[in-house]
Amino acid sequence: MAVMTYLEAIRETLRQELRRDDRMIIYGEDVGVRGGVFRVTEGLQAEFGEDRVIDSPLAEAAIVGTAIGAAINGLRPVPEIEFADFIFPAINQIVQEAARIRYRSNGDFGVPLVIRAPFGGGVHGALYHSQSVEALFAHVPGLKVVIPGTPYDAKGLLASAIQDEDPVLYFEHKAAYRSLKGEVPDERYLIPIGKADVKRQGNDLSIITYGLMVSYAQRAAETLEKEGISVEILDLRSIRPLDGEAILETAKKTGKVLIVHEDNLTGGIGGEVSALIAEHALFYLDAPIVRLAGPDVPAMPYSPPLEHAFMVTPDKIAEASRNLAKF
Amino acid sequence: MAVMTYLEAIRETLRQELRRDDRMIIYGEDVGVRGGVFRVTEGLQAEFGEDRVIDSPLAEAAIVGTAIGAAINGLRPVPEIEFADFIFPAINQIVQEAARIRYRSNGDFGVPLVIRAPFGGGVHGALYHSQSVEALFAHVPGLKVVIPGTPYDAKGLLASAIQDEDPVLYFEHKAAYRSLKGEVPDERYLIPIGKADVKRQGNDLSIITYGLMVSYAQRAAETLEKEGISVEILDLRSIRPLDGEAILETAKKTGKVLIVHEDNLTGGIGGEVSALIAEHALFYLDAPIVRLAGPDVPAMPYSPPLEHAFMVTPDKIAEASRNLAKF
Amino acid sequence: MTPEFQKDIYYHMALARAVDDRMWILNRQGRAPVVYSSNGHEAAQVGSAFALNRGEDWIVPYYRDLALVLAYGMTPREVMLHLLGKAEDPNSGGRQMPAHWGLHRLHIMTTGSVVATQDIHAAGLALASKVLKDGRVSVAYFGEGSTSQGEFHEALNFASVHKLPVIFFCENNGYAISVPARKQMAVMDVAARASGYGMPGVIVDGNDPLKVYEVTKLARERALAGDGPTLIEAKTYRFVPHSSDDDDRVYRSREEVAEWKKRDPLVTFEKYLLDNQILSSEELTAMQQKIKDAVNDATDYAEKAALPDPSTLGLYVYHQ
Amino acid sequence: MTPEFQKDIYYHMALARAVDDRMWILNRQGRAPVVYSSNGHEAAQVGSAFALNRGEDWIVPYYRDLALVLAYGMTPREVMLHLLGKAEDPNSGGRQMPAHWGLHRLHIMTTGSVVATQDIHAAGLALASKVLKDGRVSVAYFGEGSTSQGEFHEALNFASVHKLPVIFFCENNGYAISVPARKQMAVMDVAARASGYGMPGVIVDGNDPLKVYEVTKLARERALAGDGPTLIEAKTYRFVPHSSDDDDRVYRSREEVAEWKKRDPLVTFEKYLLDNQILSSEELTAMQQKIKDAVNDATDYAEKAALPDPSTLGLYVYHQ
Ligand SMILES: Cc1ncc(C[n+]2csc(CCOP(=O)(O)OP(=O)(O)O)c2C)c(N)n1
Ligand SMILES: Cc1ncc(C[n+]2csc(CCOP(=O)(O)OP(=O)(O)O)c2C)c(N)n1
Ligand SMILES: [Mg+2]
Ligand SMILES: [Mg+2]
Repeated sequence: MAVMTYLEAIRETLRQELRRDDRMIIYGEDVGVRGGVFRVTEGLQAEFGEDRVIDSPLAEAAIVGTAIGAAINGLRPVPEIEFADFIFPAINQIVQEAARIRYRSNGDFGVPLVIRAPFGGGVHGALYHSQSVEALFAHVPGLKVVIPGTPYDAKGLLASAIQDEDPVLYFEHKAAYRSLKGEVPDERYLIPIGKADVKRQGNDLSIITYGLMVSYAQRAAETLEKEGISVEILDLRSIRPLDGEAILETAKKTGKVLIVHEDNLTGGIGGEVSALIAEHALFYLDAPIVRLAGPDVPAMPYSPPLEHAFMVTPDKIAEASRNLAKF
Repeated sequence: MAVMTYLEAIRETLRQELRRDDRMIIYGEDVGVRGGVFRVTEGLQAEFGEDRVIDSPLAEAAIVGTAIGAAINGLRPVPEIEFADFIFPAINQIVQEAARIRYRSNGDFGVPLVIRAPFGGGVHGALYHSQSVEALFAHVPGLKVVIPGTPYDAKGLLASAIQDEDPVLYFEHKAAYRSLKGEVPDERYLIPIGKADVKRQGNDLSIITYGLMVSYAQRAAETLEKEGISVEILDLRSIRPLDGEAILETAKKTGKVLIVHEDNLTGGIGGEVSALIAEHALFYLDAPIVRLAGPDVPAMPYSPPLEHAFMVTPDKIAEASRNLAKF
Repeated sequence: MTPEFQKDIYYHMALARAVDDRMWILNRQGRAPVVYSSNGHEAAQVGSAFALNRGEDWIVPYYRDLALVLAYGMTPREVMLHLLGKAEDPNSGGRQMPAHWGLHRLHIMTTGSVVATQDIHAAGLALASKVLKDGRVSVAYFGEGSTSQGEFHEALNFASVHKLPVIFFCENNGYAISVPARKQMAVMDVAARASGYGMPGVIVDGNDPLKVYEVTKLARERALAGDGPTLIEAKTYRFVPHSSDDDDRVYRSREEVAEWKKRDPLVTFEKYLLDNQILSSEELTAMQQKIKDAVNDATDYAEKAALPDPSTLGLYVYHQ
Repeated sequence: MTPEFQKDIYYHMALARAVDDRMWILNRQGRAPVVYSSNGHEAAQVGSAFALNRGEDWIVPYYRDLALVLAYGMTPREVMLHLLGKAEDPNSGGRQMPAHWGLHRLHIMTTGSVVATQDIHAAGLALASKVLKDGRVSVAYFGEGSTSQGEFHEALNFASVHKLPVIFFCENNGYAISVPARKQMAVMDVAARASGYGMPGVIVDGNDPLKVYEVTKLARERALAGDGPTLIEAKTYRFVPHSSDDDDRVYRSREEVAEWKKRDPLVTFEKYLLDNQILSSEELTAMQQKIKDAVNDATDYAEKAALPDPSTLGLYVYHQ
């Protein structure tokens, strides 16, 4: 058991899985010699060779599309998209092909494939290096969308994603890479995809969230504890499948729900979570269901005052929680 | 004033707008000589020439991307995507470029552009000629998403879209093209984008919907009227912007809300509508907010029993309404 | 090339034409909502299939490729089950529109409707073959219209950089639905693009199955030798509308169609086989009877087969 | 070509280098979080800009194009305001990362980060020019790495089919971040792709501004004559890392960089101008002083300028 950053947990899992299964390959832009622009794949090409850790041409549709073919012909591809913002040229391959292949072939074909991509903001990345793109994929049957919130989860969820028989999008928050640290067991372990995790028990209200916002919610909860407000935090871990049971359970328990994400408010996954509660736990509620999310502008601007104005912060979470607790 | 089909209303509006404004051009696959695979643009190339109604290469990113450039350099492009299912190769241009250009340039540039595309199922189109793709775009700030439910609305909303200074996606339901008929004034008129329309007044419950489902809801409401259930129907007309005020008003009025769309349930726009109500009108509700939508499978299969099992029908709407009314 | 081999090619071309003709009849009778046809493309498709290790090499077809999949081993029954959307349809269990092929058993990759995505899949199948050294070649089939898509370009570039064992096989019939090739590209030949990727671009008479066989065989050998991909352009023509929903009279003259009909690959190949005594007229008659029986059997079988149960709608969204 | 014209080219190359040097200093001092550089590309960018009707023809740059936009008329103040994310930044009001150019006043198309999308925009701007007969040419600038994207292909094909007045200008510096050109494509030259679209592909020494000027001028005339697009490939090198976040020592040798440095376009062009008495050493000194002043002025101005007000976050999502 070692203390690792979120980034190291991902790198060590990739290494462990590459060692475990010869059929696994990694590729993408700059992942080989350069070890990735964030250094997530550093050292892997040296260990596993150019055939298994491949610098690919600058073409996301080709990266994902060849991974589909390779998966069907026996490999376990784990391609990287350099930034989640650049996944758009590959959406056709992801949504129209990877997601639908099992269904359209009536189960005759399957696509075991993990697409890793750094996402999220707060790192001066501006409009095109800060985006949260998860809601687009969470709407698509056939895909799974995993977003870890801690180094421990990063490892167990990535191993599960790689072992999964279906296409999984695995989004890594850039601001979490080096800022989040935690204990990570050396041995391989699996965290089931589709099960949410109560990261903190509480009674007054529930925060339902995922990704970097889990740690932000925890910071807010610590502040609020001192003020006598007891917060429960549910980490969704995957936003498709959503763990409806866990969502309803925490909503019923506290009767007050704050949904938090960095992705833009309108059409974000928060709406889906809210709708599940409003359909299946309405009469347990003591207050309106509140969403705190990135505002409805096209990703976050570069200049610090604007970036800060966009970001969901521990302070903003605490403030929204306070208001809800008071209700 | 003439009785027209939904398809004719669109064609006549395109004709009227082409006559009105020399800067408007139409292009896409098969829109010229062939008049479009659904014949929506029939006769337009003959009237306006090959410079203004253009058969383009088979490349959706190029169709939308050149339209962006052309819009910025002074034209008013109204490209067609042959089927909404084939919009995916153009998503990069729509989401990353068209939607963000005004914002990223701090208002220095704008993209007046209307993208038309037939969508929806029930016409033996199977997985790739039946999709509802609107939720993907409704999540994106900078875009507008318009979906008419009647021939009258088709005309007024299309004229507004063409006059709009921002990128608008205008989705036309394939099954509505020839099945929906109605009175359409000859003269030009504008229906504001972002205002929902109460298509039917009622007291017992509200159906909130859009597109083909408006007429299906109307059929259900007629059945229910005979059973003594009074249904209000709110036609959203555009799903981005959403008319929050109208949504809350009808929810508060009847206290029971059924949201209906053909698009897949999870992550569909119904979640957003439900969340708005759950946040801003919770205590007016007499029943859980119910959603009736396409099931979470990748678009609808070809074979009639499967297609039928997927489709939201007037019967299914009536059934869901009955249950809600009873609550 | 043995006489048996040539007769087998002819048999599959004729079988495809007969199945296709039957599909149109079923369509006109209202028993099949939509038909996509290989009518006119048989030489290109069957000739290339016969150059492959059928059932082992991967083919990644498109909706035009009825003759191809028949030559690859799909049975007329399987085709008809697919046409009629029956539960037993091995391509999709009735889920996809007709002509959306896919059969793992025969290494026919599953395909959707979005043109050119399959070009990249073929490169990906070949990437795995390169890593796993499984000795397979992959072949993507596509129309000339689809080469305007970005994914066509990405596939060729990726395959060539990595010297993958893959063949890109273009069936150039001069039209993308109504759009003629001159509005699709500013060059005469799709093959002209190959040099920009550092691969050979080969133009072949797509109405001559033996010529198509030869160039495909060479491309396959090249792929297996580790020399990378080849772009083959088979010049051909479709004799019927794009699909049963199309009306081709709007965009091409009857004279043009008639002109190409003179070079109907089925007629010319049949004549060649008879003239050269590779095939006797008795053999031909027997073959025609066999085909007729197969088509009838397939139609009857498929018409009697059950439609999918609506309760299966939710199956196979994920692995189960 | 007049001496004044040549001196003006040199001035803008030297200005770009000086602005660029300053940006790196600000970065190292922690005053500018990120820098994208045109260092090494000045001849290609300035030479091509001077062949255009500057401010009237459309240019569609990418993040590498500092020298280009300066040559096109953007002021050093405007560049520095952009670098530091200030409210007055005319490119984006501080919204975009540095080097994301766009200025309607000068017909510099706004650009995002997604490579190759701009190639299609240039074709679209040119489509409007063709319809409106406005006499403008559009030029897309891009790196060789980005030519692997499908949208590059779609742009060239569309532009060529419609014979649009557009130029595709590739700045080939041999790397896409860490990925060398040989892993990007299986041909030596991007220009090899042009023939596949039926357009000329021109290779030019990207470190020689006058040669770049000549080929761009010809391409522009061709475009205006209605003969369609040209693909120009300027061979060049970047002397610095991809951005201030990059470390190029991992993927290219110091010897390779030193070898290219011998052909630094700024040094060689300066020598040419002095050797040929086009520029006197007094003029050079005066010019250098002018540049120094301009860079100091721009830095001071931009550093004092206000940051955007957070309340403006929601502006310009839609027309207002
Ligand atoms: C991305 C995409 N856009 C549009 C379509 C609609 N469409 C189906 S076939 C076709 C024409 C294809 O022509 P070509 O590639 O030449 O093949 P052919 O049918 O002539 O064999 C079009 C436009 C599609 N299937 N996919
Ligand atoms: C679609 C997309 N994918 C990935 C990136 C990340 N990225 C930024 S620049 C770059 C390399 C571009 O190389 P090249 O086109 O040769 O231009 P250069 O920087 O060498 O001038 C990459 C991969 C991006 N901006 N867009
Ligand atoms: Mg064709
Ligand atoms: Mg480069």
